[in-house]
Amino acid sequence: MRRRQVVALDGVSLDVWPGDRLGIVGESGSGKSTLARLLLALEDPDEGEVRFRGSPVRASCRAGLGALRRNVQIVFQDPLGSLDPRMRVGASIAEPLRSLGVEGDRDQRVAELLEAVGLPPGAARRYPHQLSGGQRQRVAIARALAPRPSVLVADEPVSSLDVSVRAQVLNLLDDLVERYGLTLVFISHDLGVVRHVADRVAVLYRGRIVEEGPADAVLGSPAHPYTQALLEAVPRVGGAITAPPAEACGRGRSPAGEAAGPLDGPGAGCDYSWRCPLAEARCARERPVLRGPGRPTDGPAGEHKAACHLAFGGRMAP
Amino acid sequence: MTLPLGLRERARTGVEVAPELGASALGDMGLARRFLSCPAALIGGAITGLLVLVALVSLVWTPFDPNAIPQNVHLLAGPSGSHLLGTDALGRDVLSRLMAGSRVSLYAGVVAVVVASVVGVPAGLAAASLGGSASEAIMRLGDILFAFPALLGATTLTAALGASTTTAMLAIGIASVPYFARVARSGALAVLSSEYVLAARAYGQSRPAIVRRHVLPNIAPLLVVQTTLLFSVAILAEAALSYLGLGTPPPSASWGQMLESAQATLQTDPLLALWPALAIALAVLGFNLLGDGLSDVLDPRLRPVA
Amino acid sequence: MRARLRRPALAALALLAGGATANAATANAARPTGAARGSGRILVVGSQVAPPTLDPTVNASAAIDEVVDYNVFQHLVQLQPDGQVVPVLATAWTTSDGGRVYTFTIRKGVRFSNGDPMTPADVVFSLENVIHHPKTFPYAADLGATSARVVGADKVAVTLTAPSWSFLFDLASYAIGDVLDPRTVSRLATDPIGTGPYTVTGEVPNYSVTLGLNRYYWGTKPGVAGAEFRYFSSADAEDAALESGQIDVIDNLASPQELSTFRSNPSRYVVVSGLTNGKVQLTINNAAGPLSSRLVRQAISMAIDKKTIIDVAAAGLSVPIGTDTVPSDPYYIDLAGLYPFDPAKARQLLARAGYPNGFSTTLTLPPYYYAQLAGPVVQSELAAIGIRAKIDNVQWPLWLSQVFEAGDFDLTIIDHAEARDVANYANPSYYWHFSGARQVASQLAAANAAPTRHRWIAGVRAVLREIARDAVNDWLYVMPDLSVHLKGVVGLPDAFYTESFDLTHAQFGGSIPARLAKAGYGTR
Amino acid sequence: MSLLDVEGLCVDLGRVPVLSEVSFSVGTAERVGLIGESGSGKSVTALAILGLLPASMTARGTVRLEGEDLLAASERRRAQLRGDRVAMVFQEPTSALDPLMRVGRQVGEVLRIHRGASRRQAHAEAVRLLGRVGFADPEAIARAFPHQLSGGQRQRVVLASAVACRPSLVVADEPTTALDVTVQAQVLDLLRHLVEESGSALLLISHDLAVVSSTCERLVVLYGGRVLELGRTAEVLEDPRHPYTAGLLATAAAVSDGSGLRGRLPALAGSVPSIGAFPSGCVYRNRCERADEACLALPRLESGQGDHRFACWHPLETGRAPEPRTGEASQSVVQGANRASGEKR
Amino acid sequence: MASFLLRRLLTLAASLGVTSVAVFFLLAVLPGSPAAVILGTQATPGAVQAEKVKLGLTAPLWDRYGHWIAGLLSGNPGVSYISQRPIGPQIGQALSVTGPLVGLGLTLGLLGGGVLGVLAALRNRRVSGALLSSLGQIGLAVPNFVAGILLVIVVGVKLHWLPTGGFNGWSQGVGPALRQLALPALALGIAEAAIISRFVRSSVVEVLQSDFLRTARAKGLRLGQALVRHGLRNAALPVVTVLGLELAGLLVGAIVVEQVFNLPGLGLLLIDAIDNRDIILVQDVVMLLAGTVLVVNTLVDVSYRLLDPRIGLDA
Repeated sequence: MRRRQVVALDGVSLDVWPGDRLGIVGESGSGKSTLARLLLALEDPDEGEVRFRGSPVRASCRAGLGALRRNVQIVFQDPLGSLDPRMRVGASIAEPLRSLGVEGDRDQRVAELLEAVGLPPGAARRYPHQLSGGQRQRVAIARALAPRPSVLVADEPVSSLDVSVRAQVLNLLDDLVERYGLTLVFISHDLGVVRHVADRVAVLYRGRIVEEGPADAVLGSPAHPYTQALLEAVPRVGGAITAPPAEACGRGRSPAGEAAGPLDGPGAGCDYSWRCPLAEARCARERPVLRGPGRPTDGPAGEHKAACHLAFGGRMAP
Repeated sequence: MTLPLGLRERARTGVEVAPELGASALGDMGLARRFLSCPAALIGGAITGLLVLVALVSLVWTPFDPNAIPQNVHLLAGPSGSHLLGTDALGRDVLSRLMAGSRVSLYAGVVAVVVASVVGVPAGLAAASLGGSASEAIMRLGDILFAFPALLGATTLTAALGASTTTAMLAIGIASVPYFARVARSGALAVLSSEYVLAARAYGQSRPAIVRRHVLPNIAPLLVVQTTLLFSVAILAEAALSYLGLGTPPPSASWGQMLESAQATLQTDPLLALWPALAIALAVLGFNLLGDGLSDVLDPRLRPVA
Repeated sequence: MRARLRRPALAALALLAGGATANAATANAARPTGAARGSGRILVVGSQVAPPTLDPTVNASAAIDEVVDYNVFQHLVQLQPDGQVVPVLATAWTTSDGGRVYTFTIRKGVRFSNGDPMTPADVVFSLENVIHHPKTFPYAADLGATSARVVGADKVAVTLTAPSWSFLFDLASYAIGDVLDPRTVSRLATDPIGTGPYTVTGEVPNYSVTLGLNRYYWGTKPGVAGAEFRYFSSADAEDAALESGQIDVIDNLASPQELSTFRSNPSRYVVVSGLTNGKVQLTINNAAGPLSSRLVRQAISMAIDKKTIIDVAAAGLSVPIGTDTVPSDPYYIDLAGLYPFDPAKARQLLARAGYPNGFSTTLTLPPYYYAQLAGPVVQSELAAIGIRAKIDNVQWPLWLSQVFEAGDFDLTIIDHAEARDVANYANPSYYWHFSGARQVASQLAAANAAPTRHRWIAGVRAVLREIARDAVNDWLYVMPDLSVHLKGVVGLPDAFYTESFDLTHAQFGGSIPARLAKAGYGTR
Repeated sequence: MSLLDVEGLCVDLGRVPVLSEVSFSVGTAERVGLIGESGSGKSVTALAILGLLPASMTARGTVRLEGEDLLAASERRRAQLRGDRVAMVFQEPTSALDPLMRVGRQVGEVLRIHRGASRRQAHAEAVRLLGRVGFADPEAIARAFPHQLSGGQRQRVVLASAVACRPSLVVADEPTTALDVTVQAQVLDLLRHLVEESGSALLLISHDLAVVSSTCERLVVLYGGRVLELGRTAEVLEDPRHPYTAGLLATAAAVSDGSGLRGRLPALAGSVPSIGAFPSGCVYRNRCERADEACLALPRLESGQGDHRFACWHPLETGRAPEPRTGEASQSVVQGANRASGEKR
Repeated sequence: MASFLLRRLLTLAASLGVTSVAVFFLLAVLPGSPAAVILGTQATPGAVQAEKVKLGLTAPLWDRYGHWIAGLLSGNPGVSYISQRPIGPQIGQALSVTGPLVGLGLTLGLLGGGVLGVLAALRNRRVSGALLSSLGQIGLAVPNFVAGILLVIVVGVKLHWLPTGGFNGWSQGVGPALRQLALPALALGIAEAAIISRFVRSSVVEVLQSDFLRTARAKGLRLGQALVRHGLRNAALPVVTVLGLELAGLLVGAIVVEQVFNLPGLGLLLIDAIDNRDIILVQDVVMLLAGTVLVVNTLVDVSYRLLDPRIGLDA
């Protein structure tokens, strides 16, 4: 039997510092949700490790997980799917307190949390399907905040919400991060949204980080052609469409401009090379490393880095 | 021995889902209101409710002693003022026996459900949460059990334990284990793959706690539906097995027994067979309708994968 | 209890099928295409239990004898429906050595259905076959012979272990008397070869056995072109088949309650309700707790109203008996009045036995209709005197192994179908555990050795009285045999004292010769 | 006479109104965008135009395509028009294709139905169309099953079959919502080229103001089953009169704007009610900060400049910028080629 | 593909193995022995023992199991304890009745259930649809033997169209044989149609709500055309998956229907064998029934993958 090995993430190294607001951007299949699960130790990596406050954590090893579970919480994309439909909102929010053994008056804590996410106290008695999408997402956020985590991972938290509600939830997240001094990892396919909550941005393409750095640098002057294509493809109100150049697309290969998932990436070279309008011969041969301007190898943390032979001083257009 | 009727279907298709459009308009109706607005559930509920009522009443009162054979034997009397449905070949009051028979039918359902769910649900949950080869092994064992003619199981059990309603329903319960296991597994898989379980894992809930607090409450509607349907299966099976001498022994009044003994006088007294046949068909219809209705009434969002 | 192993409650599966047949008499008169026509019609007999094999020497199933005995295999002597033992393959016999040796003159010119001539050596082979396989040849013990040998050109002498007044009856009644063709015994299971008027021409297991005419038959050819036994898993299907003309005869209705349909149409059906040798009895385990008390057993006998039982289980078509004998027995004695129905007296007896409040016991029922019908009545009547009987229904093999072999039971209801089987009371390990068995054994041995038939009868009657007084079992009634056939079928037997459904004289239409009528063929 | 005239279209689900008095028109070869959030009735509008409403819904009013009233037409007639004169592109390319049928046959099917093409002709034309929507190896794609294609490829297949008969109107219901942003851009691009090439008009339905405004010449804003505002794209963007439009515009602009960085986003208050739960009178009044007693009455569509119309008792003044409810960031609402920046704060 | 088939075959073999062990040992503990049945009430303890030795019932269980399995694998199902006849021809004869009966029942069930189910789906949420559904409900509530008896009354007795029971073999010609099987097959088919119609209904309802059907209609197909061209194929897929389950139900149903119509098929053979404790015959028939269900389930599994291009055979 021919089993294809699915590599969702490949050689990703990422540091999140206390107080960070890290945005992770990627299209479907780029591995961003896998990354979220790894960060929460819901899955174990095949290689490498996730360290929390310096100690490695593994999903399969309950012992070392305590601190992570208490400190790192997640908000998912679909607020309806992430709330137990048979549990009242109050009970859902209290669940983490119960399972993590948090002491104190749970009812009071639930009330506090509801207030914090801008829901009336009466919401505790309702079922998820009795709430609107935005309200549900507020409940999911309240539940994530219940054990007073220090890190909040938000995996596409607003992409299933109505446009007119989206901004409210983003603002709420922004407020809460501020108010509780949270470290935020914000995962989204939408550059526009990421921009509003993140200080630092990492761009994922086919399971690899292709560009990383301060948000203004990465989004203001993208160094990787993929990032650039992403930015250009975002439709603007009243703007024209800027489609990335279409490629020849045949069966089995991905169509132009679409990440076909991590299934059948090319072997040695840059994963983006076959779509890249600037690709050179060596792009297909040699995989570029993530590097900053100037230095040939890894730069200091927080520096703008890109995995492209042509970035920073290459022949890439600004 | 028409064994697994509705169960077969449910095991594969799971709960029917209301069409997407309009779901929000019907929105937040309470359970009771949804029940009342569902004709199948309403009719099924009424029939089964009547059945339970008759069974309860028969505990304290029946027109005559259903089992006593009167001294001055009045055999095969037609319906009359004192015997509303007549008497049987031994002179016993048919109405009283019909009433007492409802107890046997309900008891049959209870035994079958208890056996099937006590074994099937944990097996299905285990298959869903263990995954991999353990799951495969459990489900293949279910296939084997399923392929095994229930008739043979009933024969063996009866030979080993003696003919009784309990023995017969033990066999039916065992034969129904794969259905409960399948439903429990597919429901549990749907729940386990949900984001709220992922979230629960993220806040450190243990596997048993997830099964207890999330999986079980969420698959409960499926199991309730399954249970209702198994009741109808059990009633049919009890009747069939009683014919075969593998079910309820005489003189206990059971509908199957009554049919069995009525067949000898079918030509002269067809009514004697008609009553239990009608009772069986009605009860089966009632439980089937209730099951169908409940599957619409109870949470329509959760559907098993598979 | 060997006889009439009717398909048990299984038959009932065909619920309501009877309703289907209510009007079938007028419908569907078409005959099955399978029946051959040509020279004449085939007689189709409906029955309930198919023979597991056609070899009567290896299996005790009555269904085998129903088909092959008298029809395919013949005996030296056979039993007529009137109860007479008549010579068939023998022409005459003599006794010697104080009744220990029987010498038969073998009929000449008889051929087996494959053309082989029947010789005295074949007769000896057949009898020796029984003698040498006493454990696996059914009823071998009843032969009671030690050897058979050819004595002269046409004579065979059989030496008995002890003088017996029932040797000829046994030889006539059971398959132990079948004369086989030694060259064909290996194929008996599917291709039984005998000297009878018919020979097996086809079989669909569990469905039908077809008999064709034996070209070499020595006697008068039957008045039918052949016969087919068709087996029905459901009584209703069987009734429907008769009503729609697919079969001509039903050999023994599954339940007397079916009778009403046929009785209501006497212009079309002939109902034959004859008695059999069967004694339907409440067998009591004489070794089980309270039941070991004679007073208790007598109380039980008085608690049970035989008339009710006969009404319920035999549609009133039987007579009560009070001991182990039926009216056709030479030694018949009517003891039905010994324990009249008297619940009050029964309760007193029970109290005298030390059970004023009764006791609990189990009534194990085999899956046969009479037991299923009589069981609840017995239960109810016992309850009236304080004996709480729990009914336990068992399958037939289980009844055999649990009740019959292991003797693990309290009460059971069963038809003891074998004729003249009072010897069972001489067997101390027989399943009812009769404590006086040894005494009865010596009494019976003495009776059998009696020099005259009269003394023999008197001796057996003494035993019958003895076991009745002891209330070893509660004998309920004589098993009736209820057959139905279409009006045009004649020459069928009137009574059924063997398992054979004797079709030797069957014919369509015409009249029955007076000789046969006198012997009990087709007078009803 | 316009190509498509929707007049007083009402759709009810049982007794619950889903669409109320919806009127707009689409001119020949014109691209019109229909903006709406969940519950606005935008998909129902599309289905009503095509005559594909589920049996549980009933439609009133008129929908004229090239002068022919579709609502009054027989089902047979509507079937004749569907795929031929009016084609539809659905949101989910994954489920919109028959999973058991090869792609080529599905594309060619519409020609077999309306043009009586033979199997062979249909196949040849399907391959040609697949080439036209950008497949390099259309023969291979034609032989593929839908599951073998990526989401973007499937949507191209759907587009190919939509334009096969050169319909006069293509209705596209959220055609790119399920796609990645880079693919979305390409598909929108392709869609525009295709309708231009075949001279079709386009009714583009989306929740995304950016998508619609970058593609369409005119906009219709739908909320709670009613048209709140409609007009030329430039006019609506430049001069939104309905508070809802203005708020939506502010939010969308802030999110999609390439230059802004972290900061509070202008947000609309409240949440979108579910179908049947919208308030009486002005459907937006429970979220609108300008609402007062006047809004208890249903506002009519008022004419603004040109064919710019809006339904509001308290419209924003013309030329005024939409008011952000919150937000420290100073951002241009509209930018790019089309224009004039409405400055907020 | 090959590896999937191999894996499926291995699973099947393992299932059959486990089933054979279960069948054998379950029957081994079944009280009552064929020896006792053969000897009936003439038995003495010594005679029963002698009969058991003769039948080979005294050998160790595992030896008997091995012997039985070895026989089965070499195509020899053994010799009946009771009739002392080879079992192969008996089963073959019974199969020549039960096989066509089940086949016809399934065909009727599929046809009737298909039509009824599609109609009920098209009339979903309307009175006529509810009526069609309740027709199915009644089909479910009336056991198939009762249905069979009703058929006997109406078609056989009142209308005289078809024979009421019995089966005289295929040698009488295909026409008469089919006539004899018609009512039993119908009795089986009615209950089956009721069950299948419910599957079909829910499957078609789902398809009717599917996007691709809407797309097909948007292309200009009317509902009926779209259903024929796209809907039914898709709706049939989930129905295929239940065929294995249904076959098991039909085989059990056939046992009952054979009783009602007095057909010499596997059901009669099995029940008689159980009654007689003809254990080896029971083993063979049960293995045949269970094996058929397992094999058909495997075939359904494989064919489902062949029918649905979305599911690779690699998975």
